[in-house]
Amino acid sequence: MVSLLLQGLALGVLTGGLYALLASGLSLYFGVMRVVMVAHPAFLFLGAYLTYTVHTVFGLDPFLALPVTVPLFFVLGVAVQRLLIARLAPENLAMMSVLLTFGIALTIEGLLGTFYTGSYKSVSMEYATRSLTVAGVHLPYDKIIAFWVAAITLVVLFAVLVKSRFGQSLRATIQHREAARLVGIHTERVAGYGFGVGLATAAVGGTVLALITPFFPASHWVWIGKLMAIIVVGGLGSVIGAALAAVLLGVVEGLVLVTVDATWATMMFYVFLFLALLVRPQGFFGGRLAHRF
Amino acid sequence: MNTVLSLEDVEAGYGRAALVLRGLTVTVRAGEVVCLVGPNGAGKSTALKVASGLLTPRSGRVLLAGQDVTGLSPQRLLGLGLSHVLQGHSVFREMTVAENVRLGGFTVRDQARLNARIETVKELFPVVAERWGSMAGLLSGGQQKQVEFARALMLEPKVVLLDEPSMGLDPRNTQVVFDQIDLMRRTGVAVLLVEQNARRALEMADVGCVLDLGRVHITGPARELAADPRLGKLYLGGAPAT
Amino acid sequence: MSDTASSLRTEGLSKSFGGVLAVDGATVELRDGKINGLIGPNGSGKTTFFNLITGMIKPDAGRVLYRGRDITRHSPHRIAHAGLGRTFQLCRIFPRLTVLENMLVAVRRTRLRELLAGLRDKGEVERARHWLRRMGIEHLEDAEARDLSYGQQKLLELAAVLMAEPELVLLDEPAGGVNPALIDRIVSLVRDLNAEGRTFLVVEHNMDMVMGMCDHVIVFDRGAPIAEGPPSAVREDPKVLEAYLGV
Amino acid sequence: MYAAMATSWNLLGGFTGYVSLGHSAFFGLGAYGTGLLVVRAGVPWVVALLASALLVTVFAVVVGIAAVRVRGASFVIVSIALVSMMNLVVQGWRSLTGGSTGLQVPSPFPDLHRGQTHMVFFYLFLALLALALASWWYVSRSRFGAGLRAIREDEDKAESLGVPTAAYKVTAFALSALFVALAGGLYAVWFGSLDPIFVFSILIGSYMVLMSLLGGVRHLFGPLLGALIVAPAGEYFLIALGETQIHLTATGLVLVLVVLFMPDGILARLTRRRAGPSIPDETAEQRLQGVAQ
Amino acid sequence: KTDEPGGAQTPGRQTGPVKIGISLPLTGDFSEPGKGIQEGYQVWADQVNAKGGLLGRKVELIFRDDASDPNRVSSDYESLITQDKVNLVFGPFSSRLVIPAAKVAESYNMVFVEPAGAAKEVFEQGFKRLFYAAPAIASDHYNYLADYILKLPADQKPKTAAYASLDDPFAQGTAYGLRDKLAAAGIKTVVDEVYPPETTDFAPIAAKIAAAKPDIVVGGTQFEDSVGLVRALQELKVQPKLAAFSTGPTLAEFPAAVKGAVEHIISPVGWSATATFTGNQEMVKRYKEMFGGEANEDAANGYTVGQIVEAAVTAVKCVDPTKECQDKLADHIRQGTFDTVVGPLSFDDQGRPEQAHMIQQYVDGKVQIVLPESAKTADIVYPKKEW
Ligand SMILES: Nc1ncnc2c1ncn2[C@@H]1O[C@H](COP(=O)(O)OP(=O)(O)OP(=O)(O)O)[C@@H](O)[C@H]1O
Ligand SMILES: Nc1ncnc2c1ncn2[C@@H]1O[C@H](COP(=O)(O)OP(=O)(O)OP(=O)(O)O)[C@@H](O)[C@H]1O
Ligand SMILES: CC(C)C[C@H](N)C(=O)O
Ligand SMILES: [Mg+2]
Ligand SMILES: [Mg+2]
Repeated sequence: MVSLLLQGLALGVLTGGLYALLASGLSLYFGVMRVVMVAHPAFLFLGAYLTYTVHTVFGLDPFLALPVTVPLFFVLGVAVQRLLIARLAPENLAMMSVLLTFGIALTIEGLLGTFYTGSYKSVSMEYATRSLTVAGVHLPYDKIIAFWVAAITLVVLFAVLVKSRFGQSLRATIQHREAARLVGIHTERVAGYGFGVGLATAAVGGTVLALITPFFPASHWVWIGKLMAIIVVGGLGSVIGAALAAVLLGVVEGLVLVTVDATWATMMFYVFLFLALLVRPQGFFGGRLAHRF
Repeated sequence: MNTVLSLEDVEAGYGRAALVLRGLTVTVRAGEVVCLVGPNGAGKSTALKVASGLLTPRSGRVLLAGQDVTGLSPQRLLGLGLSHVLQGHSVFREMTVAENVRLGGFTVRDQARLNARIETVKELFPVVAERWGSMAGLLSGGQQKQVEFARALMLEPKVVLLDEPSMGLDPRNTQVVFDQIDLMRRTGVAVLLVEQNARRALEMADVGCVLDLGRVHITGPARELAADPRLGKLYLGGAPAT
Repeated sequence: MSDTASSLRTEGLSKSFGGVLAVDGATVELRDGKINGLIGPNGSGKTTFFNLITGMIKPDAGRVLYRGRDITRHSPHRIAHAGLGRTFQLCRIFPRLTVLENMLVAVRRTRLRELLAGLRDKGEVERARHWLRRMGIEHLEDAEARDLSYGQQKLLELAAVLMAEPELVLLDEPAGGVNPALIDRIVSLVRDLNAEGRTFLVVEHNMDMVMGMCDHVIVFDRGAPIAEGPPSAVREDPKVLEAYLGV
Repeated sequence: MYAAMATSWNLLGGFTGYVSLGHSAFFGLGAYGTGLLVVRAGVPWVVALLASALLVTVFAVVVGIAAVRVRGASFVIVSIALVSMMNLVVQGWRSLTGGSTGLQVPSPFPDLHRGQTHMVFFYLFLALLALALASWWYVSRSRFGAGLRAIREDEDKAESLGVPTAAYKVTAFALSALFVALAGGLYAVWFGSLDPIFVFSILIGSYMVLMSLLGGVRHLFGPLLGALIVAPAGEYFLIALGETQIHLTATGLVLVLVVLFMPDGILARLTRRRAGPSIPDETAEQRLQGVAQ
Repeated sequence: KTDEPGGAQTPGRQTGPVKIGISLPLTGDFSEPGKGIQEGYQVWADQVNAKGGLLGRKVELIFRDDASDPNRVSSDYESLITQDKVNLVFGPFSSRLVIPAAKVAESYNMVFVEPAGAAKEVFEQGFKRLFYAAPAIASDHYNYLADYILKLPADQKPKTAAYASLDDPFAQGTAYGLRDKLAAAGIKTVVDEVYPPETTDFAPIAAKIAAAKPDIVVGGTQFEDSVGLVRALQELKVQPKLAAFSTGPTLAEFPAAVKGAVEHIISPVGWSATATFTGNQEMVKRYKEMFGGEANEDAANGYTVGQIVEAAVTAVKCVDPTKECQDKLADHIRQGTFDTVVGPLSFDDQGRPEQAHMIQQYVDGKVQIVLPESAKTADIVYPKKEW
């Protein structure tokens, strides 16, 4: 029993790392742009499919797809922001963005279904099925890889947001667009790049996802609820909060899975969501901003 | 004195709605404070937005230091020495005071110069120094205004547009702001000021313009305007009864 | 509790945000039926004080008593029903509702019958028009509120607050950003309303207005009153001179 | 049926501006509630329908108390979570609900043949639509409705004017849930088979939103019009583009276009009386006088 | 009731083509198998028409796409029957869609032979005209495997078993069918997990199984989860003597998805490309001509539906949508035995087929039929090699 719990805990931490990566983009859009990006998981799977293509057509390691997909997604993000999001009226941006991105998600799903058909695809690498055994606890390599990729991406992301000139101008743009223009920031460009960075995380996330789970065009629906729950629990818009919440929920899920069952484990996400709302509507780690939006 | 900033026969409005500015002409010279007064909704703020490039006029021209800058982006105008403090609150709420002020010098790459400016600004506005690490959005209304002011002065601008800078400021801070304006004038900066605290503003300004419905109705030396009884009744309010 | 003519009393009201003590043990008593002024330097906690009184934020300590009743921690709408009305420092109206609808939102009681009553209840509309007329904006009743000029919006906000027939009206910088001619009008309105028996508490930085209009002035510094009295006295108080007037 | 649901949705969305993608939760609960009462308790279907709608309303009040504490984007997320959660509960609670096998509800009119049954239900849905429309109309004219609109514009301000915002929001939430639950219950007896995955689908919820938005959320007949357009359009895409998943893309793109170009809906487009501000232009002289008075 | 469809037969219609209405999930969750079934139907229609049609009339298939949506599947059949006035209907894919579809067919008195509604619930609805055109219902899929296991000598016989199943009537049905038989024979159930379709991470389930160290592992799976489970079991170093999964391993993508771990995985299968049952080789050949690829189980099931209906129609000599004719067809199907590409089929009163699925196993990377003895192409390997 103890070893089972340990195993659940270890897996939870690793999975939580992945969740953190997947949720970080969402948190970013919201934190810096007040956009609820329902299409994020759809982009994740678009990334997964591209990885699949690179892997099957060129026979490359999935991670070698990143130099292609990351810039591609960045550009895509810039385009989505500049061409679509930027046209929304600011008064009800949060609401309208949900619907807009919902439309985008459907569009992507439809396109994936058309080009790749509805069947399952998966990318499996030899190293992805082996595992490291520490003190009787098995740590699958694919999860370890996912965890580290997630961690590195998050650290880079965070550094960019907090420290770089770009991060500063991004935040300034969100908070007061006119004032940002008046200090010399190219606000449209910056907002576009911000979105691009968010989508770039989806490219990384997609690759990792492709490696550890099979997928089909409608797979993204499953993730919306989970990721949304994570970012609310973490405090909307807080990238760090989302990361912490992701690990927390990953662990809870893992433990509940090994002790109770899968239905309850998934349910934990929503239980925590409602708990978070009742106890701290701004999220466990959220700032003051949360409940204003 | 040479003209630094001028709006010539500007027509402008928002979206497809009716015009707000209908043929506005205003001129500001170096070392001069021009004060725009007028009722709420007259188009004063709109005039400043046109001048700083936030809003592109539908017709007319904007000249900065003799150069036609109509339609240029605020970023470009900033480079040409123009600075604009918006009406209301425009601090970056979720950033610290420090970050706000630093962003004022966003276009400055020279760290030493930036740091020197920061010191100067901190001296001018003690609150800024005191609350250096706080989130700007948590400051009181008046404190935020001072942060904005500090931010705008980071670049040592040659032309400053101020939109109701004293709004919400307590008397002491209002004095600080007016002293600053005076200081800028003396160092040769041109100031285009919008104020509802009209009597006070006209007292210190060089030129006054009465703006209503998108046009300048009366222009003249500020002190004379202040004394104009007709104007007093319509725009400046009666002397407060005691 | 004394049975003095006090409509509103606060006792040791405190609120801190993170490290900042915004309101620090403020004990204040308003003069009933008078125009009370509240002045103080930027950041001295005036707006926070308003928010505490009206229940928009919950105090860390202290009590708010209205007509002897403890209303601390009541929800804002209950406090509004008790007879307190307020305006906001940065004028807040409902931008996409018409001027008349803005007026009709104000609710005094929550009896079911009233709620279900038609919006265009004759009596209510008449009352709304009455207030709009007094503000001089009755010709705008069908305009969407966002299309009004800032000054007109300020008047609308005040009118809507008055719709609920509050006994105590809290105004946060009614003159801020308002053109001087309009300030005169607001001053005379406040005077008239006061003559009709309404108590006022006005936060304002426009000294001419405060000194000219108020019967009683309270001076805040660092979250607590440092002086109070009639305008003439307050103006001479050295503490006030030092903390606020800055001369 | 869709028209009735969209109109019900609009009782919440149109007035308060709270966009709920989760109304299919109430649809599903209404359906399952009715179905279970008929199947397990042997209650006559009319009674079951009303009883379950009532239960759902009570449930909505409880959920509403938690859900309306958060605004804007968080609310959307919570509503999505609600659907996923209900889906899990119904699937997981196999002994009561039949889990993923679904629930089979006997037809209430075994003697009528199908065409006639359809007619009966057509009129029932029509009646429900009429009821929902009437409620919307009534609310829109009441002070309650004015309060709800005020909440949409500025919640804190409304509160300070004495509007008990929390109670209002929960009431609107519950009211709109009531109608959706009725629709769900009718669906259960009409259609006969309930499958958790389809009954608790975010797509149904988002169709309600799409219809309302397309038609115009501020108009009585907006959602109805939207439903009349969206439902056949969906069919059309399916038939015209069939075979592949491109029809999803088409639906997605329509959603994107609506959000971008007609955020206020078709009716708002058609009925817009004026382009500019609603205030007549005054002349300078009038203004001067106005100020001087 | 004269407005009943088909009630007023005009002589002209009896000479037109035989219209067969079918709704299938061509898009949405079940789109892959849905397409397979469609191809099976098409191959059948093509061959029937080449032979001169049904009762001398050409067969015309009318397809609708229900997008895997049960609302749509019923309105599709509704309109096929009332608007298109089809002579016959064939079933859709998946138990989830079969039930609502059968309801409609039943209320119009149409015979409803379906290729893919295997869950036991399908047959508990009191349908009188529904028949499942495959060897066995879900809970009987593993019957041959159960027999095999129970006949093993005591020292080889597994003592413990772990079950993990997707929350889906069909997938669960298969796993529980086996579980109940083994449990009755004293093989202990040490893990019995049900996971919702949203599940993407199988490691914790595998961890539970690992902790219980079962002798055999049985998965009631579809595709995605079968892959996920295999990988997770591998990672957590669970090494059972036997691993069986429903559906997943029968799909062509499976070996690529799990790589080497595929070896010796077992699953029930209702059809084999190499079997020599009536018409099977012709079907395989024609399929290749028409669609290029290899036929699969789904296509075979579709084809089977055609074969059964064809036999019935030929026997009773009518294809009208009238109650009399459809009743005759139903009675015939209920009583007869039909030679099909999946072998001879007969049905009980609820429409359940009374045969059993074969058991396939990956041996040296190839799919082989290992049970029953009579149909086997290779010997079953037990215990399996480690993955
Ligand atoms: N962003 C905007 N979109 C549409 N209309 C606007 C916008 N900003 C201002 N207006 C309108 O333009 C007119 C002039 O506004 P402006 O802000 O220039 O007035 P102002 O003179 O600065 O008034 P105040 O003294 O109240 O600040 C007003 O009628 C206002 O409603
Ligand atoms: N929500 C908040 N979170 C954190 N700090 C706050 C918050 N609101 C106010 N403060 C702090 O509380 C103090 C008092 O603010 P308040 O707005 O009450 O001042 P004020 O007297 O109204 O000033 P002003 O005259 O400038 O409007 C300020 O230092 C401010 O930074
Ligand atoms: C054998 C399979 C085709 C059965 C199908 N998966 C069902 O749900 O019934
Ligand atoms: Mg202005
Ligand atoms: Mg204040």
